[in-house]
Amino acid sequence: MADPMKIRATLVGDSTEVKVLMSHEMETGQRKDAQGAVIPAWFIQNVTVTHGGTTVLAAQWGPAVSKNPFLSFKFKGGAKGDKVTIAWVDNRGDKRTDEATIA
Amino acid sequence: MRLACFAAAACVAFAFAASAQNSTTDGIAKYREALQEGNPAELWEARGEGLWKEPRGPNKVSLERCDLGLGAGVVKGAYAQLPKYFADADRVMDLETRLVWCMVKLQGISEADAKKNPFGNGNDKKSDIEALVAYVTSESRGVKMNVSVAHPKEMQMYRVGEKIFYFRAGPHDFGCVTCHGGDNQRIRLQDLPNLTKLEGAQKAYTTWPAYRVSQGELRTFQWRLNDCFRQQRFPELEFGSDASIALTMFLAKNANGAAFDAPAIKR
Amino acid sequence: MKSGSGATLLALVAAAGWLRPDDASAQSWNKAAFDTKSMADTMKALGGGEPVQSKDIVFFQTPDIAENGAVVPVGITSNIPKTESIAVLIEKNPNMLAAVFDIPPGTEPSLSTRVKMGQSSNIYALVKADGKYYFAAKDVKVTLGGCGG
Amino acid sequence: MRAPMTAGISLFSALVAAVLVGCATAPSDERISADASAMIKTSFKARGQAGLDRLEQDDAQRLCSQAAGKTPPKDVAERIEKQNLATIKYPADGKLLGDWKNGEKIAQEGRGKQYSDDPKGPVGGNCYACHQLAPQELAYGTIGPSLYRFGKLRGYTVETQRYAYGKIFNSEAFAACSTMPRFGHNGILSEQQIKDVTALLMDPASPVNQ
Repeated sequence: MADPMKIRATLVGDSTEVKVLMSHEMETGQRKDAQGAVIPAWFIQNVTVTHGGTTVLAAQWGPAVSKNPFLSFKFKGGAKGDKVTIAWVDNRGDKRTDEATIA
Repeated sequence: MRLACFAAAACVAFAFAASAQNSTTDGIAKYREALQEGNPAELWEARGEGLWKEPRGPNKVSLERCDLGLGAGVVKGAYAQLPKYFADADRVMDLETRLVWCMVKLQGISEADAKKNPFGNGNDKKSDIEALVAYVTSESRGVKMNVSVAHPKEMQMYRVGEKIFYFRAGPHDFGCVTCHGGDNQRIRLQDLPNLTKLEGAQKAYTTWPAYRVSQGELRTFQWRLNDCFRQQRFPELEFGSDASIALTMFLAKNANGAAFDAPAIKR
Repeated sequence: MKSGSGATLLALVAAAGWLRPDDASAQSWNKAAFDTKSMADTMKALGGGEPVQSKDIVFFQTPDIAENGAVVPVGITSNIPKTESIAVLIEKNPNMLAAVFDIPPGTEPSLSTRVKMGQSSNIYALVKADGKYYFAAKDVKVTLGGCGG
Repeated sequence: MRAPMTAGISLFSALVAAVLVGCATAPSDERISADASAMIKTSFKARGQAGLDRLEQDDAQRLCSQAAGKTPPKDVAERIEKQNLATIKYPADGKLLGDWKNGEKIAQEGRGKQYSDDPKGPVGGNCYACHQLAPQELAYGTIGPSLYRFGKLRGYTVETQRYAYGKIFNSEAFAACSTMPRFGHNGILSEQQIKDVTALLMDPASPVNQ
């Protein structure tokens, strides 16, 4: 199973700044191993960030997003103590959901 | 200078190359700055903290009683005083060798198992040592380097480490000093710290371990030394070997006084 | 930037196919858009209007030079009202499309992430706002590594 | 009053003792060098094409290690230069310049002789790691001097060709303890490769001389 994400959610003025690091290979499917065999593609395809049941960001990713992805954005309406939930699904169907408290 | 250049057409090409060089250096500085916003090393730190606290090995105990030099279980600030002499092992140890020691003595893991994967490679070959090092070193962030050579064995390691730094051999006649003995030098576009001077030693030592974006891995100081020797065309430096600890001792002590600032993020 | 920008615009339009609003809600992934390997392939999938170059799309934290193409920070802000989505495309990657972000109301049309670049290339920020498409481009150079690995 | 005084005295005597012990037991520099050599032998393992024999130093390597990054004493430097000068083999056909285009490839190639390299794979000079050469290549290092316009500045003479070839073949013939590898002497580059790199520096048509 994948390692947990590292999520920071911070109230800045009237916006919540979300910064997240995800543990994922983001393999392109274009590299070869030492024996010359193609290493199959393996990457996160969908990322959904929710706050209070509402989606505040939805992303579709291809394998050109860097290994161990980083994402940062801001949304309005969060309050200290609220939870921000982030979920990803990769092309193998592996999933991971983590949450952080807005500080 | 400028007028002289104006006269010779070829000079213009040279001036262009020089200014392109400057903008290259500036551009790379901005690139490095942009990377600082989020460091995937934090993923290793989190995994390492979990490994530190989890009961593991045949003895089913955590590493929370491991003595890193400041007493059993004290992690905060421990890395800033390593390597050091440990009476229980009667040996000068760096963090990696001390972690192996604790895994063997406390958790009952065999030394071979503890040492078998010091440098991870992707999802299928994650290194516990790298994660533990990320966690322990993160607990020294901001702490001033304070490595002691008061014990004769520490002094011996320091002096031997200095000799190894200057040891030149192999088909290319390389030693550590080849790349790290001068000021303001670069390999290609990579700046090379002068490790024989205070400022260079401090800047270099306090920014390892680091997440290497070129590899997508967190790399420890043991890895840094191992890969330097590979590029020096030496045989492979053994993980936790005396020479690796001696060199670490030499470089860590030379960084004394500077605030530790890692895990970092580097190209 | 000027040379070949006609073809590039067509490619961007082609890629617009993934931005249909119904994609956002479901956990869907637009394989056709991510699979396009060349300008020609992309053009075959044509649909939607031609995007307009806009000065209201700004890159931030995006370096002129990347020391390593494996990790290139990209930050994009859209100052176009009613921005619905922001996409990142890398002109010279085997697959141009890197990421698409749907921006619901209340979320600032500004984000940063990191992408891989196989070589020096333009990065395009493609924005859909109020049903129309806009773009901005930034040239990013990727330098060689160090001692030959 | 008494307690601090006692503490002061005992601290003083402890210091004296420490200094005396230190003087009595601090190993000599030669001893530390010997310890370092012994430690190196037990700290590496052979891997790929890099055997443990690579840890054995020749005369120049040993003397230069002793010099610890500085220029060795004049007599030592002269001895090193003389020994190394004697190793230079100039091409039997008398031709010093090869193809600068190949020379450029060799100057760019960083692989070769590392345990991670394929022993059958390319071996380069990696000149750009340390030197500026053709101005088109911006990613050059600065450990060595800029060689931009090497031939143009020095003149396209046979003497300069011989110097360039000889310097690449064995740098220590001209500067004891140079950081530059002895490409010919240590069998890193072949005679043809050295000719090609010499051409990169000395051919008037080479981008280095534009």
